[in-house]
Amino acid sequence: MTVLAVEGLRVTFPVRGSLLRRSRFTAVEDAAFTVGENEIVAVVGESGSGKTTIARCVVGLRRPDAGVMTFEGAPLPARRPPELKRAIQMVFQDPRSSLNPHMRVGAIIEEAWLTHPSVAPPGPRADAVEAALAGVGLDGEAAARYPAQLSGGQCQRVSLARALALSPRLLVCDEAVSALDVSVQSQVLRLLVELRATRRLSMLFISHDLGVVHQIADRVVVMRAGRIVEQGPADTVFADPRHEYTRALLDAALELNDIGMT
Amino acid sequence: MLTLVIRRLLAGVVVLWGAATLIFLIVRVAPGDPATVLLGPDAEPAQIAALRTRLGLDRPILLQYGDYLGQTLHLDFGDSYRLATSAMNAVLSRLPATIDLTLTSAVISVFAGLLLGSAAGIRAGSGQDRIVTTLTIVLQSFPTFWIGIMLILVFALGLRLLPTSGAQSLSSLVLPAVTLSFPFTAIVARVARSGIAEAMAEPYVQTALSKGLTPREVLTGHVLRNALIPVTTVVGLQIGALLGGAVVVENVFAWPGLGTLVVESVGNRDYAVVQAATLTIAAIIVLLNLVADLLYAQLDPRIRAAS
Amino acid sequence: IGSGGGAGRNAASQAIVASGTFVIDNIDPGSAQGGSAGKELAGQQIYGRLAKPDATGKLVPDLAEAWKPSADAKSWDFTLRGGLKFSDGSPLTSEDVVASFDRLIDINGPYAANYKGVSAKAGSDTVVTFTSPAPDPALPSKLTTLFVLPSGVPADAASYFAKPVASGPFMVESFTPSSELKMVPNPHYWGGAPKVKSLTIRSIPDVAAKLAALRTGEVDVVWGVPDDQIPALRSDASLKVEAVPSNGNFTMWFNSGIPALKEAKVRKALWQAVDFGTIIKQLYPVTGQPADSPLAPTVFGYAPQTPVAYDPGAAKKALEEAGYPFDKPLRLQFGQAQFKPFLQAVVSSWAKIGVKADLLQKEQAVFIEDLLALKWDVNFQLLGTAGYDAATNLGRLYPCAAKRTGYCNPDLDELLAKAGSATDQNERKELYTQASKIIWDDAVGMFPMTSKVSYVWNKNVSGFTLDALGYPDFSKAVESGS
Amino acid sequence: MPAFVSGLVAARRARRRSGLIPALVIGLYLLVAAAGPLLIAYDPVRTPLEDRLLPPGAATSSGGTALLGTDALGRDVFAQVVYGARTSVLIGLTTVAVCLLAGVAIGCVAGYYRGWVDSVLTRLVDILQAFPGILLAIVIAGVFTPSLWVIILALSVTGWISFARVARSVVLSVRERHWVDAARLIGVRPRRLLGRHIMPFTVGPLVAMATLEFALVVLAEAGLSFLGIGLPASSVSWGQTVANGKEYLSSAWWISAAPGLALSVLVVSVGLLGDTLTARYGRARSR
Amino acid sequence: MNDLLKITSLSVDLPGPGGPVRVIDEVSFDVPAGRTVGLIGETGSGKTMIAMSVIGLLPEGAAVGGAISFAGTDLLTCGPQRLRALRGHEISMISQDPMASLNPTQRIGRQVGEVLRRSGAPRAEVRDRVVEMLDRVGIPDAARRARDYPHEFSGGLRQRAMIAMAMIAHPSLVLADEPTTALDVTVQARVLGLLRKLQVEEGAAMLLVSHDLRVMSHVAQDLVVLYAGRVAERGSTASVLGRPAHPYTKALVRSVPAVRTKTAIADPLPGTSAVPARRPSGCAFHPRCPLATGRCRSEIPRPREVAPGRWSACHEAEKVLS
Ligand SMILES: Nc1ncnc2c1ncn2[C@@H]1O[C@H](COP(=O)(O)OP(=O)(O)OP(=O)(O)O)[C@@H](O)[C@H]1O
Ligand SMILES: Nc1ncnc2c1ncn2[C@@H]1O[C@H](COP(=O)(O)OP(=O)(O)OP(=O)(O)O)[C@@H](O)[C@H]1O
Ligand SMILES: [Mg+2]
Ligand SMILES: [Mg+2]
Repeated sequence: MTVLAVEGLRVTFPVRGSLLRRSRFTAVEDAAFTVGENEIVAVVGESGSGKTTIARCVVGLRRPDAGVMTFEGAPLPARRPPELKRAIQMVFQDPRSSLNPHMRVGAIIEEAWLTHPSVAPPGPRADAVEAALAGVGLDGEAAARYPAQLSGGQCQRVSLARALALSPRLLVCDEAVSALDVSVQSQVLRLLVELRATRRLSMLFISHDLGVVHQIADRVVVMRAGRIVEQGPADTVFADPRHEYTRALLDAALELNDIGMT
Repeated sequence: MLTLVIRRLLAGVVVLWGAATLIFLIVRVAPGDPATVLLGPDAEPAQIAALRTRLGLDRPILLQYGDYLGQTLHLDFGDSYRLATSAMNAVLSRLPATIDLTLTSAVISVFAGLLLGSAAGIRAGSGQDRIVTTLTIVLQSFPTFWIGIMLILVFALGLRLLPTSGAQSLSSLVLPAVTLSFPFTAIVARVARSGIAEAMAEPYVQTALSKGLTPREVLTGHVLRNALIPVTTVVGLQIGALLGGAVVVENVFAWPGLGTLVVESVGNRDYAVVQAATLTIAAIIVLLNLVADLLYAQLDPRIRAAS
Repeated sequence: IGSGGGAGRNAASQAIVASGTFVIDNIDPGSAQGGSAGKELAGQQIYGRLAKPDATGKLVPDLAEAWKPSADAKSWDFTLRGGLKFSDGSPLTSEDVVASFDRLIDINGPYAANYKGVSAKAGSDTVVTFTSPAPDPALPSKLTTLFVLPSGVPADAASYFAKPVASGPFMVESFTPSSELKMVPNPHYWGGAPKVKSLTIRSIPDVAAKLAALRTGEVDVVWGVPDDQIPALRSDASLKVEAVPSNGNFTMWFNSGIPALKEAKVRKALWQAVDFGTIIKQLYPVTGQPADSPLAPTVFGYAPQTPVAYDPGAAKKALEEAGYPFDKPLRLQFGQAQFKPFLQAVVSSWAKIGVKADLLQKEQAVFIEDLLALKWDVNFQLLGTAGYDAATNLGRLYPCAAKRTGYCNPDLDELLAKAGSATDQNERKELYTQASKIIWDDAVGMFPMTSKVSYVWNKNVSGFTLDALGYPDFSKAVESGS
Repeated sequence: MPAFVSGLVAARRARRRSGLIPALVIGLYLLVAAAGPLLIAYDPVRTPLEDRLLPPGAATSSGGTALLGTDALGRDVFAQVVYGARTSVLIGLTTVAVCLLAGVAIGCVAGYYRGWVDSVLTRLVDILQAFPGILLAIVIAGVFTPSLWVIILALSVTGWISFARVARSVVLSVRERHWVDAARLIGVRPRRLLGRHIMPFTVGPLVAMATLEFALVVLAEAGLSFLGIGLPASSVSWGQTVANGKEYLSSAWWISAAPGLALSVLVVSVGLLGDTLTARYGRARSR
Repeated sequence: MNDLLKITSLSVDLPGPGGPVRVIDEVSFDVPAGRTVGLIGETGSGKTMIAMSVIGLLPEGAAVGGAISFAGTDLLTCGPQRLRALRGHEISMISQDPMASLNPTQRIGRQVGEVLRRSGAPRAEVRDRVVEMLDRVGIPDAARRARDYPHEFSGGLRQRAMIAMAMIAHPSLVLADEPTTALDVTVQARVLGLLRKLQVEEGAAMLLVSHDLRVMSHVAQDLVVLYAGRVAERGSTASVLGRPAHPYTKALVRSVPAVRTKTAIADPLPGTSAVPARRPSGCAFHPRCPLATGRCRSEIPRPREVAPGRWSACHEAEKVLS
């Protein structure tokens, strides 16, 4: 079953033009892809190719200019009811700026249940928060801390915990591991893969690190200048790229040259 | 660039219309009838009524507003009955003195402010910075009339160096301009300081230093121009504020400026002059802001390109 | 301390700079604006009048050398001096006087109200006849506000007054409204061109700055100086100080229309409750003098009354007996900041016997409006008497119909009406004496103080006449340098 | 008051020692403003004329000592300084509070909703800024019967602008932060979004701004009093006392000097504190 | 060996909220002439601070210990004038953020040629050399683009301009702080290639700072691995990456995923990386180390030569190597 289907997506931004003409810049043009149940779909492409823009449309932070998005078979309305909002969550790139520095971790997680009492777990809140934190491998003691007192990797886990607290069915990760040091990166990646298995999550995974994408994605969507140039199962795309841009991307990507140079 | 100019001019027209409307409203809402004030306590009701008719004050407010806008478009604000001249003439007769005072103190302030601001901003957080910053606060903290009177007592009465009041010679400009420049210098210094301190923290300063430039070369070659960007805006805004906001200083030094004209005219319900004077000031301020914006764009190529 | 210094005045310049209390907004003598002292001051330097008051309030000839009423006092003949000329050299004739008068009526300013039904006619080149429907013995006094312009100046002539043709001692050199009026001698002035090269009247609003300018020699003559400044100026050897009695009294009307102040007894008691003697001695040691009449001594019709002695005990008792509402504060309104200390002292006196008062300083526009609408309980004004004649004060302000004070007394009305039309000066004087007594005894208001005008000037200036109203005459002034 | 208290708290936290002294001085003023009138008897209505213009330290007719001399009506200058503190601080705080509330509300709305709301408000600010602030204050204070509230209104008319500007720019930058997006995603309502996720970030710069504004307001009130369009005659404020003494600067200097000094020390302290806070909270450009 | 740059026991203390923090602790390594040395470590490990110590632009309040000798001159004691003479001419720098490191209000050409202009070269000559240099770093239509402002350049072009600026006076040492981190993969590859090519042509030595092992493996000849302000290990790139002598390096190498082949997600190291401000006692890495012993908790391991040309700061280096 497809969880998310996107068709003919088009997003433009106004740019300051001349006096009378307000010209618009097309950031995403005619994008179409699907995310199946329990599937991880990766979006790759160079900077400015429109990856984030697509993600924001999917979660409803931005209204597309054109296109249809279907969630679990039903089209996503422009104004999403709480239930639909809840079902699609997102994790952002910058682990620090995705948490309000003035709120304690516990409050950050609880806030999700405040607005969606239907998915709030029964029992005392403190226990629920502790359980949510445990779900992402954090100590319950972290609930009393402020984001500034956590490391980047821990912050990213809190973001995850907040998103997961609403039991979403689709999780959008926009460069969710890019800002982390490699030694921490694998911690978070591990967690994502585990979560997919335990909570039957579908994921839209945006990244520019082809190595990471290869490790985690089932399918890959390649974007360039707002258009999808190629998509397919990860193995196929990596082994046999069809589009020359995909090839260029793969060629440019450095491997760890463990022979080194002398 | 041309687009920017046109856009700003259009915005300026809107602002002036708003300003004209605002001042019209304030003046009409105010208690106190111009005809009564003009004629004094001894006038008879019939006389007051006649004068009201002549001043057009008995017409419906919307008609008055329409007339007023029409007049304003022609730069004709009607006659001042108090000054027995056209309101615009009254304003024009005060404008030169106002501009002299404003420009002189602006020049003093910009010069002194940049000097102080550079001294502080170049080594943000140092003792030198703290001294200058404190100094600017002190400069700003004394009531201008107090400073003015003290300067008169010292330089005019005590040392007999400068005249106390009036606008007869260049020397009579010194004391009011200096008095007025006290708070203005402080503002310029603070903005320049933060601009320079901010620019000093930019990576391109590191780049310049890594090329072997001396701190002075970095300041003049790389920092000052970037720091000037916020300063131009503030100077643009503040020169405007000086135009009519120098009332207190004008009062102390009997300087025949626009500010005093407004104060007197408000007291006398001399609507025509209040409107002419405030709108002239508003127009100059809008113009100055436009100039500041353009200068800003000239200083910052990014903005120039964006427009 | 000498004069001059760095202040930029050339010692032998023969230029006089004066700075008084009045702001000169406007030098059109007929303009709609009424009662502007600044305009009056300027007018007297620039324009001639038929007659003018001297320092004692007596009318003396100016452009007219003589005037006399008809038998029924319904018409007055003024005879002009021979050979009068305007500053541009053209002759000044009775036609010009008539035109100036007609212009005044035409503009319908506040002075026009003084001349209800009066018309002017030129008899010959040198004779002007003013005719009024009723006998008007005060007409010559009233006419001191008629400044003579050449005929043909329209009512609406803003640009003309940038450089008007003068009939007085000086002509305008330059004029910045409410800032500076610079004048030079009128060569055709009938009394001979003034000897100084120029006369500048400058407005310096700040007292400290004004006195500093006087001491540095930038300004030669200053008047309306606060009393507290005078001792220091007196000790300055280069300065001269003098105070001239004015024709103005501090006048503090009670609003007799409100219940609390209806009774004369209450009003009198409130008067008794204020220690005016001490207040005047402390605050106005130079320019104050306890008043003994609603009118100043220099005014025609003045007659001394029994002083009201300070007696807080009696006052309190009287108020209690009359059931005065002590809990309700009186609204004491005034317009000019300089009187605030005086009024604060008055309020303080009242407070001592439990009378409450709110001191309300009102902005000019609001003050006048509220004054006329009687929106006050006690009103303070420094009330001058135009033309030095009781008619323009008592006759104008105290009849019931004037609706100025809330006080209405048919007996007083009758007296004032009679006085207004009587032709015999002695009879008029007697009638005003009786009227004054009623006003005083009924305490229509408190009349605590007659004020003087203080002048301070550099010793090297002389020959100018100090004026009771603050309108000094500089036509004979000389400046001898330092 | 809250702005001020949190200002003090923030100042205490400031590591720079220079922030501490001004905070103490300001605390002293607040104490004097609050408690001073309870300790010192002063009746602005009473004018013991026999005591007028006494120099500092002189004995009064009622047997007391005029610590800072007396004014032209014989009233004690020291008492006026103490009572004036209350008025000046009250005007300063109220005006700043009014400006702060209006400015924050307007700035946040403009910054959060952007679009036409923002355009209209920006234009309104432009219009108000086309007049020199003090001139507008003069027009308003001159036009209405003087009262504490008219003065506060007159000073607030343009005072809110700088707050709105700062609030708007902070909101504009904060609303782009990911935690705001994240909150929106979990369905947080706009009001809570503003109140919990955006507005707290305006506090720092605004407190810094408020201290600067406070100083300007106190000075502006003194300026209006000087021009004779300040407070009603019955109130005691530093501005009034300074203005009352303007004629006596060379003879009875203490009338203006005492409240003037009190005013300047407060303004300097507030300014220094504001500076410390500005340094702490960065961005808020001083205007 | 002819060591151009010799860093000996360098330590840097920076003021922190709770007193000074030793962000660089006893760091020693050399940069031989003409060679590229890579400085690698996680964020906050002190890479930038080491580069800044070399060029003498540490933040205000920094206290430096140890010695940095450059071609015989001790940079820490030689005085500002000598240091300024070296900067730009002998030692130059390419910084991390090409966006912010160029003055937005000056034209590119002017900034690139500034070093030459200051040393008194005639204008025309400066212009020619600037255009030539811009051309060499692959900026098309160099003569025209020299008159552009930085904001008119793309990220890749800006970084090229930075490289041109660093190379124009033929320095013998280039400090490159994350020169490609801000760039797209495709651009990154090209810029790295360019940097290598220029360095070889000019015969300059380079101290390359990066947290990206893949980049290092392609560009650096020697590697210095930092952990929490201390050297964890150093040696030639091939040997360090091929046979790590420190458990930290080992974990790092393991966690870099391959691109063309699908790899499993590496077993992550437990815990978070240490920051200098809260450095664990003994070996800073011990809380995350699978081999940690009691000795690791108490005794700071100093780098020692564990194999020819291999230095490791691990008590158990031998165990790791085998
Ligand atoms: N709010 C906005 N206003 C104007 N243009 C925008 C806005 N957001 C994005 N863009 C433009 O849209 C294009 C696509 O941006 P987007 O952020 O989706 O790219 P991306 O693929 O996520 O890039 P990156 O890898 O750098 O994150 C870019 O050219 C960007 O400049
Ligand atoms: N100006 C400063 N004042 C105080 N401490 C600082 C300053 N700059 C950096 N630090 C601290 O010094 C340590 C080393 O910082 P440095 O910038 O060298 O790290 P880095 O390895 O370059 O990290 P990155 O990969 O993030 O650039 C860090 O812990 C940092 O918090
Ligand atoms: Mg993106
Ligand atoms: Mg770094």
